This record gives sequence, structure tokens and C-alpha cells, in this order.
Amino acid sequence: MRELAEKLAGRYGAREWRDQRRDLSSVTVDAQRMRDVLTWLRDEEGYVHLAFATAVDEIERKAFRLTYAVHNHGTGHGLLVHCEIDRERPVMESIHRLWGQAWTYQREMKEWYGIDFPGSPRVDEEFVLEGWEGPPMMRRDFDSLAYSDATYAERPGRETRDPAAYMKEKLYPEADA
Amino acid sequence: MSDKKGKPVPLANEGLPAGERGLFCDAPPREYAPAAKIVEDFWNWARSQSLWILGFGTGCGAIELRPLMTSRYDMYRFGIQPRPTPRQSSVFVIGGYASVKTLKRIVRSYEQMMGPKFVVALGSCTINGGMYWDSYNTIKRIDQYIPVDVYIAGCMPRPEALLAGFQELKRIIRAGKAEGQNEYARNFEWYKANQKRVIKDWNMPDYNW
Amino acid sequence: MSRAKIPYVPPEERAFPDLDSGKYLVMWQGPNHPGITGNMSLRLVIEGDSVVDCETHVGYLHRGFEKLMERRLWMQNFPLVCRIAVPEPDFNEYCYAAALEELAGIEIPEKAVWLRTLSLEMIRLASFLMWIGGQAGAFGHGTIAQWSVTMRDYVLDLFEELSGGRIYHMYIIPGGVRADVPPGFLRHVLETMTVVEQNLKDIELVMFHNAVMKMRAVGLGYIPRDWVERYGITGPNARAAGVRRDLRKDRGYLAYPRLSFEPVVGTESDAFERARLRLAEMFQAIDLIRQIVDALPAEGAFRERLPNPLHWRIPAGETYVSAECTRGEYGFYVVSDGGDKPRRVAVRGPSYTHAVSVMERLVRGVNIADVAGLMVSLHTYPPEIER
Amino acid sequence: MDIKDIVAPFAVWKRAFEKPFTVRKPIDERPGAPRYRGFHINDADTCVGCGTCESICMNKAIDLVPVEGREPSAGDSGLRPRVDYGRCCWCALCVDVCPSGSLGMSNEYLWIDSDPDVFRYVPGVDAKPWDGAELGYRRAEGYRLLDMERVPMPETGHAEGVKSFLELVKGYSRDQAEREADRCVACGVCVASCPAHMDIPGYIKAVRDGDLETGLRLLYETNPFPEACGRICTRACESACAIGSGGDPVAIRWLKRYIADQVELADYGKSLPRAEPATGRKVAVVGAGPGGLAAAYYLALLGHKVTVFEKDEAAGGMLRYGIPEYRLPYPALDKDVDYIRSLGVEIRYGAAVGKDPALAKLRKDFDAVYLSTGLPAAYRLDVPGDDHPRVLDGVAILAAATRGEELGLGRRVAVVGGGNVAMDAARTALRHGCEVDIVYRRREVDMPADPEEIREAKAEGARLIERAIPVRVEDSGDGGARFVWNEAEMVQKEPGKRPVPEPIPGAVVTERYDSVIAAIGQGPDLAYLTEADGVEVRRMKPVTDRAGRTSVPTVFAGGDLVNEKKDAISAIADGHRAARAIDRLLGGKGD
Repeated sequence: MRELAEKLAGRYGAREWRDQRRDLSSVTVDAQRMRDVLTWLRDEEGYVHLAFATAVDEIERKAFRLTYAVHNHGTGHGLLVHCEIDRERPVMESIHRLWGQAWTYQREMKEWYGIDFPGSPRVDEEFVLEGWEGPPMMRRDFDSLAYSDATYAERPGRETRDPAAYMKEKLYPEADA
Repeated sequence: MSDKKGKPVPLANEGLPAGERGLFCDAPPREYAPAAKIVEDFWNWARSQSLWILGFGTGCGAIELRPLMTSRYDMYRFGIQPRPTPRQSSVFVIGGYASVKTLKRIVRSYEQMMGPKFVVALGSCTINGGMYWDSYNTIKRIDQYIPVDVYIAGCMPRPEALLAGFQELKRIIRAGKAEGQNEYARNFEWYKANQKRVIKDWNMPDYNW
Repeated sequence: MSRAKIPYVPPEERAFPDLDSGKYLVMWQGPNHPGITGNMSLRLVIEGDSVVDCETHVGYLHRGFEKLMERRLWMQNFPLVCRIAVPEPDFNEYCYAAALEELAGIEIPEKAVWLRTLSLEMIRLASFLMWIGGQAGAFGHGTIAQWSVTMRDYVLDLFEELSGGRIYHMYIIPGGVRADVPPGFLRHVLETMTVVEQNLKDIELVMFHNAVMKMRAVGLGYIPRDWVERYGITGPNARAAGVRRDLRKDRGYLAYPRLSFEPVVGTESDAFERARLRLAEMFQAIDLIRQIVDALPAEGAFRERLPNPLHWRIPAGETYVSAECTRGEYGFYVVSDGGDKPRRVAVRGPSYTHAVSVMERLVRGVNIADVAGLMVSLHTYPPEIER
Repeated sequence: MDIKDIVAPFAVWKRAFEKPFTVRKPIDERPGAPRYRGFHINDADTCVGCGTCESICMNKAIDLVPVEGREPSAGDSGLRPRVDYGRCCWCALCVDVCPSGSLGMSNEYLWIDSDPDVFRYVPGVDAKPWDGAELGYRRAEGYRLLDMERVPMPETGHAEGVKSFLELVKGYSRDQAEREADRCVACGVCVASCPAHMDIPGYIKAVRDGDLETGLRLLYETNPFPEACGRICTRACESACAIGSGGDPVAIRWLKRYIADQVELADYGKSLPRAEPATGRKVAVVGAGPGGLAAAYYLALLGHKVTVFEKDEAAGGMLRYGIPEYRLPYPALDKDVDYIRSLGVEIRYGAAVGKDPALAKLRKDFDAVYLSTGLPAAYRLDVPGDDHPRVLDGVAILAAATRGEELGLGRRVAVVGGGNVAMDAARTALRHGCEVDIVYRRREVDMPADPEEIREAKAEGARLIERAIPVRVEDSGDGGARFVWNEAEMVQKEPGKRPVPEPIPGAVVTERYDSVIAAIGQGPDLAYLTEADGVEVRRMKPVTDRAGRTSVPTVFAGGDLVNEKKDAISAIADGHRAARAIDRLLGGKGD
């Protein structure tokens, strides 16, 4: 694995290599080199299987961290390749020509995070939602509960008491008086 | 097709020549006027003995319909059987949670069903949101959108519970209390308003409401 | 009955037939349709009775699991994850639990390892039994489901006895499993396996030595060998194409390295081959269950002590844990920022590839009557696509 | 395709002669499995209403609701969980987590109704067909989501401990404290039981988070004696702890001590509130015990000028003079006192109010007076010969030990009494090399002392003589005393009341001791209250309301002098309440 890490670092300036398990490592590259890295990994290093691609909202850093999980069947080693893109203008190069299923992941990221993949098939179509008017819902600043409460009616009659507050009210109400 | 920005979609027959407007249904559902008591009782008995379920697995509860319709529980012997199309069905089983996208299909399928029609709702999700109570994409109370005749508690209810639910439905039908369909007709405006509040992509091809 | 060899067309290159030409008909299959698995839909463009183009539409079951998981404590997610794939929830439970244990540095007791393996193999069998009924039904063979779904129910009875739940077992909890086997359980397992095996032999005879089945399934949905990598195809769909890949062997998780089995590999890669391969895997699962029952340690803890679930924090880190489910590679990608809730959980269901990219490509040229059979032969569960 | 493919499917027909799979009457024939997760059941009497089930429920399916006929009491919130089956997912995490183990599930799965509003009920309270179901999901043996065992506290062994006055309990390390704090479920049932109503879940969370500054701030909101209370508090909270309903209660006291121990006195100021601007009003506090100093602390925080009058030569009251060093080392107590003094509280030592100065003068010179003089006068044995010179006063012995005076107890010592003072006196005597008998009129289980104290006194070598009613003390003629008691048996006189000891006729025992220490209780010394002060006294107690107001508007009283509980934390709570009342009297808002 060391060897691959060095090659990646040398060729593509990859950094932050970490071995999570014997058969899983992660590495970070620049977003604009991601496609080259994945192509190279697929064609030269035997990482032929794209397990999934997804994004993590790093809202504190104003970035999206993209993760592409590739797998080498020969060595049984999996690699999580990360890159970060700007959260304000999230655009990423499409890899739909590298793997036949990549376009669905990209369509998903477009809908769920608002990350654009120019050229990816049907990337602007709705994926799992229909008539969605809110912001991309997987962004961390989207509050699912608030949206749900505002949109979908709840059955009334639910009310709960906090034990400490209830006991105070019943046993020593004068404490604040 | 769907309007991406979620703006109100124009009515389907808007701009059509007058002669073609009739292709789209403008008439709201009507309440069912019962016949004379003795006749109606007989009909109710007959209805209760042949519950034809719409085979639409709207949520995870549908998985327990499979054992129910095969040999172990064999619901056919109780006069219950699945049908592939709403036009032939009298019972709609809401299999748990309904996402907004599915809700639209539920409404459409329900409206396509011939009367008299009944709805059985399975599990926590249909009663008060269940475990998806904070999800942005699932409704919490199905009775806001279509009328429900029988609820079966469980997550998910076992086949036996489903059978018991159908027996209860039969009982209600025989007693002439399965009023969901009339409820829907009576409160059509209210149901429509609720539906439209959550279904933003309101595109129902040949209806005009 | 030649096994059709479909010329390779890159998936992104679609035909886009001219719908205004009058030659084609657009037809929706699903979501309310008996010929669709679960709740999803296909928008088919048909010429005569063969499909020329297909778009899949998913999302009818989207509940936003990944968002909800970010809102819940680590332990609170445990009842949630099993709902992602309804017919075989245990793989979700295992992947989630294993990912947490890896991040938190927890070793689970030996007994839990075996009980988890038992649970996973039992649900594999149950899931395949459900599938085979659907596969036969899609080719007009209703009897098989009458048998196989009952067999599945017998396996579910075992789960009910073991875990207290029929469909959602919630048995594989982070740290181990939730309970030891009840008295007499292992005997029930072996008895049930005998009954299931008996019935599977009948099913094999009736379904796989069947002229109708052969006429309809042989040559249907041929997946070329090189698509496996191209589309990320995994599981029986890949193995039927001659690719010897099975995470149980390749990753060697849980007790699998200590069990004796060989991945079943096919050659012909069509619907019939995939069905036969799955049948063989059912027999294999029965064999594995018997091996597990033999090897299950009688004594020992079944669960590791965990911190208080109400304020359990998991050290920052990320991992991807995968397991071989009935459809292929099932995986959980879990990111922790050191807090008491996950930062991100992404679920990789095998159907994501099979039901969307592969299906859209495979269905071209297929007779509309066979679309359902083809779909089932890919063995897809929509809820794991849209989560 | 061959002929077999045509023929084989007909094999289906053989099934026509087999027993069908079909279950004839599914609902009757197939009850849920013995472990089936059906509808909830709850033993409402075992349940303590802590709401841990509510916290773990990811579906927000559980509400805590008041139920009829159940009022809150110590360790029971009086609330009971109500389950909404429009939310429940039958995961049974609530059952796994339940601290008291009262929650379970029946194997019942049928509930069908046309009305969606009925699917919620309070298990064990609202009657349901599955109440008392034998079968159904229960937490597996040996399986718990919560850790029911306390992190052991490192302590000096008894053999070692009895040799010196060094502190026995060593205190938690960071790791131990965080593990112990992790056991807390933050239900808050304990808060009501604490006389000072400290924010216990809050400061335990602070320990868990490693945020000791917040922890210290929370402690001082209600209690300016965290070092002392972290060691010697009677900890009613731990008896009320919900975790304790099914295991060891959370070591709340040790966690409090951990926070105070970890923060240096010099750093207190960083996290604790500063005093308000001076108001120019003056308050006198009589007695520098925990109650008096607590009042002084909160009054000083509110900007009042506080002067404390203390008859002894050091502050702390019973904490210093009544509690031996091995339980509460003086540096720890000094830390608490020093912080209070750092706020500008003036303590005048050796100023016995009543003699110098008189209470009347204080009332004249100060805007308000707070009396917290405690119970300094030990009760006598009240048997013939109790004025024998070898009959000593337990409190005085402890005070002498604090002052480092020679005790001169001799070799054999009898300690009469069963309270904490008796235990402290016994253990102090043990540390001075005496042989100690503890003589108590009832049984060990009846002793008012902390069980831990009794256990340790015995472990350190004290002999316990139960059911011994003192008869008289005689002079032994050799510089000692003969202590005579009558053996007794416990008689249940009135049903429902606790049994009383009745002397067994003739069973009289006489033992010779070098000293007999009487530790059967203390009373107040109200000599300083003259009639002219006008403070109404009833049954040796100034009459006060809950805030400590006496019949004289500017005079307040609290602590052991007034309250029933007679422990440090109650005195502190009284002091705090009185401080707020005094502030209001002086024109403040009182908070």
C-alpha cells in the first residue's frame, strides 16, 4: 500500500493517506485531478470497481467533501478517494464515462446537495423527489424536523413532562418564588 | 410534464377546444345513496365477502401481504384477493409510510377505484408518522389525504393482524359503517386542499381538480 | 433459444427515439403494477411489443434515511437502519454495527460473531425464497410462490423466536447481538432447514426443468462479462457472468473464514443462469446454517458492554463496511466527527446499480411481457436505491 | 429442452396429497413467540418515571404524563410513560434501557380500530387485554444498555486507614469520573431530593464533557461547599437516583467532589460569577457553619456587606469540629471557606453572640441578621450516673480531636448511639488506638447513620452491640466507669410503625470502660435569644417560614437550628433561601 500511496503522491499530489483497515485506506486529492486519479486507479492499478460516490457537507469549512470509493478485486483493497469543492459554487467534473452507474450517483448529489456535474446524463432531472421546493435537503443547514413540522400535520394530543420540572412544580414550587 | 420550479401547473384542459375539454374529468366524486335497508344490507354482506385488494405496495407493509396471499395464510379463503388495477379493486391497503411522491399515486389510484371502496392503513406511520416523524418526505397522517376505514397497529403488522383487520373491515362494511368513500365525497374540497398543500408537483393527467 | 449476445453500447448513449413519429408508445410500468418489484416505475418506450428505451423512476419510497440518521444518536439509528431494505434488514444492521464497532474500537464476543453469521445466512435464505416466488410468478408460474413464501415464513418464525420480530429483527446491535438463542432454537433451525431443503428440491424440479421457464428465461437479460466492472455489478448478477467474487470470501468478515463454502459461479449470465445460481446459493445457505449451528459456541457473552447510549460519542473518523447480501455488495459508509450523532451515513445498496443503470440498458430490445421477469432476475429492492 | 422439461412440472401434483401449509385459524393458532415484541407492559409500581425510555426513543413515541393516584415523591417523578402507537417501531430499546426494569413487552400484536386517535395508552395504568402478559420481550439476561455498576472508588484499606487520620477516599481520576458520569441518564429525578435542588444532571454532564468550569459554576449556583459536600453529604440524591432503581446509583457525591478537586482555588474566579456592585447594606450572620457561610456567600454575591460571627477559632462549624479529618480533610474545607472569604465576607472568630456582642446590638448595627447557630449542645445519656467524669460528650470529643488536643480516652471505649456522630466518634477513638464498642438500643438496620459509615466502623474493628438500653453508669473505682445496659428485644407495638425495643427482664449486662462517649443527639443553645429580641421560639426552635423569616422582620434563622433534616446540605439550602429572602427585604430582586 505504501507504494501506491507514494505513487499517488508523486503523480497527483495526493495527501493525507490513511490506513483505516488492512483492506481500506483513504486519500485526498485536488478536485480538478480527481478524474485523472480515478482513471489511473482504474486502468493502471486495478481499482476497477466503483462501490459508491457520495458527498459530505463540511459546512463549517464551507466545502463539500466528495468521496469516491473504489475497490481492487485483485488485492481486495478498497480506497476512499476524497476531494473538496467550494460549497458556494459546487461544480465537479463528471465521471459518467468511467463507470456506467456513476451518473446516478451524480444525479443524486445534484439533487441532495446541489452539486453540479456538467455533462452527466439527466443530471438536472429530479431523482427521488418530486416537486421539491426546498433547498437541497442533505445540506446540513436544512432542518428536516422543522420542515416536517411546518408541512405535515401531526396528530394532536401529545404532551410530555420533564421529570425534574414536574417534580419541582409539585414538590417545591416556591423555590423560585 | 412536471414543472421544475414548482409553479402551479395549468389545468390539463386549459386552452383545449371546447369539444375536447370533456376528455378531462371535471366532476367531483359523489356520495353514494344507499338503497332500501334490506337491499342495502344484502349488498353490504355481499361486498364484505369479496374484498379485492389493490396490489400496490406503497410502503414496507406490503411485504406482509405476500405471505397473506400465499398458501400459509391463504386469504383467498376469506374472500380477499389482490387485483392488479384500481379499476377492479375495492380495498386499498396503505402499507405504512407514504412519501409525497407515492402519496400522489395513492390519491390517483384511490380516485380511480370504483365505489364502494375502502381503505385499510397499516402501522404506526399511517397513524402519526411512525419512525419517519421528522422526515421531510413522508406525511404523518394519511387520514388528512384520503379517508381510512380501519387502522392496524404494528410496525409492521403481522399477517394475522392484517387478517384480523380485514375481518374488522368486513364487520364494518356489514354494519354499513364503512363510510370512507362518502367521507371523501363530502369533504372533497378539504381533502384536495390538504393534498395540494404537500404535493407540489400537482400533475394529475386526466383530472381537472 | 440461443443466448443473445447484445452488442456493446455505452450506457450513456441512448437511442432517444422520436416519440412524435407515431411508431412508438410510451408506457409506464409501475409504481402500481404487478410486474414491478417494490414501489418504483419504468417509463418504457415500445415499438410493437419490444422495448426500445427505458427510463427508471425511483424515489417512491424515499424517506431520507441518511438525513434522519444525522439527527439521531448513534444507538437510536440502530432501529432505523434495518428499514432501508425491507426483505433483508439484517445486512443493514450488520454493516451499521460493524462500522460503529470499527470506529469505536470495539471487539465483539465470539458468540456474537457466530450469531450474527447465523442471522445473516438465515435472512439470505428467506430473501432468496421470497425472490424465487417472484421470479417464477413473473414467468407465469404462480405455484412456486405458494411454496417458497411459506418456506420463507418458516424462516421468519425462526427469527421471531430468536429476536422477537418477524420482519424487522433488530437483533444485530452495535456491540454484539441482543439475546442468546432460546432453548430448543437450534433444533428448530435444523428441522426447518430440512423442510426448506425438501421444498427447494421440489422447486428445482418444477421450475428449472420446465419448458416454459426455459423458453422465457434462457437468453433473457444477458449481462456481458465486461459490464461487471463497467457498471459495478456485484453479487449473483456478477457471479452468473463468470466473475468469482463474493465478499464473504474476499473480505472474510464475521465467521465466514471459518466456514467451508465456495462461491457459486455461473457462465451464461442470463436470467435463467442467475436463477439457477441463486437456487444453488440457497442450498449453500442451508449448508452454511448447518455448519454454523454445529460450530456455535454454547457458552460465552453475546454482547460487549458499551458506553451509555444516551451520550455515546464515537471518535472522529470514517469507514466503509460492506457485506455480501443476496443482491451483492451492501455497504455502509459512516463518517463521525467525534460527536454523539453521525456526521454522515451513506448506504450503498446493490440495487442502486442493478435496478437503474443496468436495468435501463438491459431492457432494450426485450419483449414487454418479459420486462417483469427481467427486472426480478436482477433481484432489486427499490428502498435501498432511494433510501 | 428435452422431454423432462415437459414432464417434470407435473410433479406438482404429488403435493395434492400432502398436508397443506395453510394455518387453519391463524389468529388463534399463532400467538406471538415467547420473545415477541408486542404492545408494551409496565409495572407502574416499579417504574420511577425517569423518562429514560423517552430519551432513547428515536421516534418520540413516548410521553411522560401524570397519572391518577400517583404523586411525585423522592425517587419517583409520579409520571409514567405513555406510548404512541402512531410512532412506535417496536424496537424495544426502551425496554433495554429502562433503569428500573419495569418496562417490558407482551407478545400481543392485535390492535385494530377505526379511530386513529385511540392508539396511545399508559402501559400498566390504562387497562389493556395484554396487561400482565407472561410472554413477550424482556431484556435478555446479562444484557443492559446502561451500566448498572458504579466505577469503584479507590480507597485506603481498612487495616491501613485505621492507623491514621489521612483521608480514606482518594477521589476519582479523570477517566474514572468520566466513566461514572457517563452512567447518568440526566433524568433529573434526583434534583427534587436534594435539599438545595442542585442541578445534578447539569454538573454531571459537565464532568462528562470535561468542562469543569461549567461544572463548578453549576455547583456554586446552589452550593458554595462543593469540596465539603463532595465528601460528606448525606446524598439524598443518590437514594433517589433512577439508575439506583435497578443497580448502583450514580456516584453523584464523588462527581461533585471531582469537579471541586480538579479546579484550583486560584482558578475559581474564572468560572464563578462576580459579586454585584456593593449595595451598602450590611448583614450579620451568626455561626460560620455551612448554613451561615452559604447565606454569607449568596448575600455577598448580591452585593451586601456580610459579617460572620463565629464563637470558635476557625470557620466551618460542624464540618470542621464534628467531622473527622479522615472524612473531610481541613485543606478541602479551607478551600470552600477561603473562596467565600475572597468575596469580601468578613468572619470574626471567637465572637460568641449573646456574650459579645449581644444579638440586640447586631440587630441595631446591621440591616438583617441570619441565625445559623446549629445544635452545639449534646444530649445527656439521661440515666443515673451520667454525670460521671468518664462519660464524655461525642461532639466535644470530635471537636477536641480537630483542635489536636489530647483526648485521654483510655483503652476501652463505649460509644452510645447509632448516628453519624457516634460512628465518627467510634472511628476517631479507633484511630487513637482504643478498643471500641458501639452500643445502640435498636438494631443495626435501624441506625440513622449512613450504612457506609456503619460498615466501615465495623470493618475498622468497632464491635457493635445492638438492642442495648442504657441503665446506669457506675464508678469502677479504678479511674474508669462501669456501663450497665439491659438487653432488649424488638416489639412491634403498633402495626405499620417501626418496632420499639423492650427490655428483657433480668438480662442486664455490665462492662467496664475507660470512657463512655454519649452520642445520642444534640440540641440547640438558644441562650443568646433574649426575650427583648422578640423572636418567637417553639419547642426549642425559632419559628420560621420556609425562607427562614422569624417573627422579627430583620431576623432570619436556618440550618440545623430550624430544620428537620439536620445535615449540611439542608443548612446550605436554608442559607441560600434566607439570603434571597434577606435580599428581597433589603430591596433586591432575590435571585
